[in-house]
Amino acid sequence: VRGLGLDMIGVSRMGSAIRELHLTRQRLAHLKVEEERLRLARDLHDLLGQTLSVITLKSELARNLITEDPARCARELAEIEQVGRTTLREVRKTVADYRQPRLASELDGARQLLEAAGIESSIEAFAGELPQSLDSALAWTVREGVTNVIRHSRARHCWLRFERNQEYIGMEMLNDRPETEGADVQTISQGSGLIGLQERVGALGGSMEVGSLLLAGEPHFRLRVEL
Amino acid sequence: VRGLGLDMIGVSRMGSAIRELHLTRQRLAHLKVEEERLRLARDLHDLLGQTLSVITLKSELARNLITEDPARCARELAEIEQVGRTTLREVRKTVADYRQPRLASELDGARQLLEAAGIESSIEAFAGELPQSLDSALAWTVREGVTNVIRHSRARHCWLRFERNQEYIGMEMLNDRPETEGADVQTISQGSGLIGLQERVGALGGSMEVGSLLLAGEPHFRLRVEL
Amino acid sequence: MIRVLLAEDQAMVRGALAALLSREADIEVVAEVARGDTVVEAALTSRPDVALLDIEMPGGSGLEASHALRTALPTCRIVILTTFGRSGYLRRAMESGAVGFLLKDAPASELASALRRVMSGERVVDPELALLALSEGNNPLTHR
Ligand SMILES: Nc1ncnc2c1ncn2[C@@H]1O[C@H](COP(=O)(O)OP(=O)(O)OP(=O)(O)O)[C@@H](O)[C@H]1O
Ligand SMILES: Nc1ncnc2c1ncn2[C@@H]1O[C@H](COP(=O)(O)OP(=O)(O)OP(=O)(O)O)[C@@H](O)[C@H]1O
Ligand SMILES: [Mg+2]
Ligand SMILES: [Mg+2]
Ligand SMILES: [Mg+2]
Repeated sequence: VRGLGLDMIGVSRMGSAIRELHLTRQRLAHLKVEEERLRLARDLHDLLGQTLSVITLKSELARNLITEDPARCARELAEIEQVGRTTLREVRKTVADYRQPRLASELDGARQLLEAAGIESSIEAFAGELPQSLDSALAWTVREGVTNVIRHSRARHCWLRFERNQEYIGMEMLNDRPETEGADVQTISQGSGLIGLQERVGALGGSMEVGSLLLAGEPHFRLRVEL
Repeated sequence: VRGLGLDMIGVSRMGSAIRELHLTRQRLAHLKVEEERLRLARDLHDLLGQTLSVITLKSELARNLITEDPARCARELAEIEQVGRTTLREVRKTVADYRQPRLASELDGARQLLEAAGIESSIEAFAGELPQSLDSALAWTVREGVTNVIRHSRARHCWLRFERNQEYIGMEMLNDRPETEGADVQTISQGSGLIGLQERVGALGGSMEVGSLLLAGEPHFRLRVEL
Repeated sequence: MIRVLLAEDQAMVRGALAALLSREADIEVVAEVARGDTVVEAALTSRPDVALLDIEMPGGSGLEASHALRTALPTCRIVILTTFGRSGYLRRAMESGAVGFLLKDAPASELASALRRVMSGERVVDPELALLALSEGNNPLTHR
């Protein structure tokens, strides 16, 4: 009987406490949804709002300058164009960054992308498991590396291979026909891609090496990461 | 000492139940947030993409027309300006729309919430599209109704069903074991929940009926809305 | 002269693209359509060298149009133009026979040079766009 009493009191207390809690949690959940909605709405609203207001103002201005000051009209128009393109590019980048990259799927992606671009590829599969942090650092490397190959070379072929031993995992990407020649990471880096990668790799205690080299007398571009 | 023991057992049980609950609620909140984010992100993303590509292309074109065909250049610029303005308005509207609750996601939420509260539920899905105003009025009804069930009853079961014909859409929520008995909306209303709902529903030309009733000899609580 | 067919449902985009491309000395826009299901017919009449196809259009997507066009007019090269690549688009575009996958908002000079490269037998893919349009189910704007 004593046990029963105990239970009943416990249960009944629990009952009301839990129900109260439910309510609190429910409100919180709703709040969170509202908050997120608002935050995101605000961000996008701000981005779009700013961009579109700039564009609207500038186009009105440019319209008044057509005959009066054609040179300035052209400058305003060039700026509108740039604002539009940059914003689009930022949105694309945000969406791409939001994806959690996985080495295996990035390797698949790389194969497809290079094929679509008409570049022959020899891409090794990576056998074995990696800690999440290494896996995604390598995945980022593949993503950035392949984008660069397509963007900055007229490559006919792209190679990707791994090297694994007790001390480190190495990954090397190589392509022929780079548009930049005889350069190393210090002199070529104008973009943020390789710098960002360098930071990522460095943060994990790894190293990165990048630049042009001659292979069989032909210029090639190589990106190498050790982790 | 006895009291202490009692409490401690109660508290420790409550502890794990509460942790469980937190988890459930967290997941739920997370899911809902994700979904909302996704929907909003997709809509704004598409809107942005369309608008900014029009603007980018047109500004490039207009730049080429300044001296060659100033009249057409002016037309292009007027259109850029207008697209900018219209999109800004649309963005505001889209953002405002997302501040409204949605029936489908409230029904999901209700199911999960009742389950987490240990209340069995039979909740019909609503098939078909509704005008935005009706959709959100019903969503508010679900939200308030479920909060009330958890707060003012020791319900074992909660039913929710729809009725649709040429004249109206009816939604009925029913629960057993109300803590208030034999009351109707006039006498029970101390809170602002049902009054607010009444106003919302009334504003759309609908009606609401709420109160206790006996079913198979057992007291139940029913909330019914017709729109 | 590179003869171009342009399929795009947004009239303002179509108009601007046509005007920009027509300014290039070696490019002529020979047909403009606003729906996916009118692409083949227009192509058979106008005999373009390249079809620039938007993906999302009423009356069938640019990807479907690409499939149909490949059978109806195999000599016509197909380039897909889009703003944001949804998951799976790149793969489907390539399967449908497209040799280009490009941004709608690219500068006209870039678009023109892509057309020239396509005409000389190359494939042209915008890498940033392609990244978004690659594998199925790995895009934040898609449900998993
Ligand atoms: N595979 C490659 N072949 C030839 N040159 C390359 C290659 N990868 C990089 N480069 C050169 O290195 C530079 C820096 O690359 P990085 O990725 O940092 O910037 P980006 O690609 O120009 O811009 P971002 O990555 O920020 O969009 C490039 O601009 C290019 O000149
Ligand atoms: N499902 C229900 N079961 C039993 N009683 C209910 C139920 N729903 C409402 N009631 C009774 O009706 C009263 C009024 O409900 P109402 O939602 O208007 O206010 P509230 O829930 O007390 O406070 P508020 O909603 O403003 O936070 C409640 O206090 C309760 O007595
Ligand atoms: Mg780069
Ligand atoms: Mg209430
Ligand atoms: Mg379209």
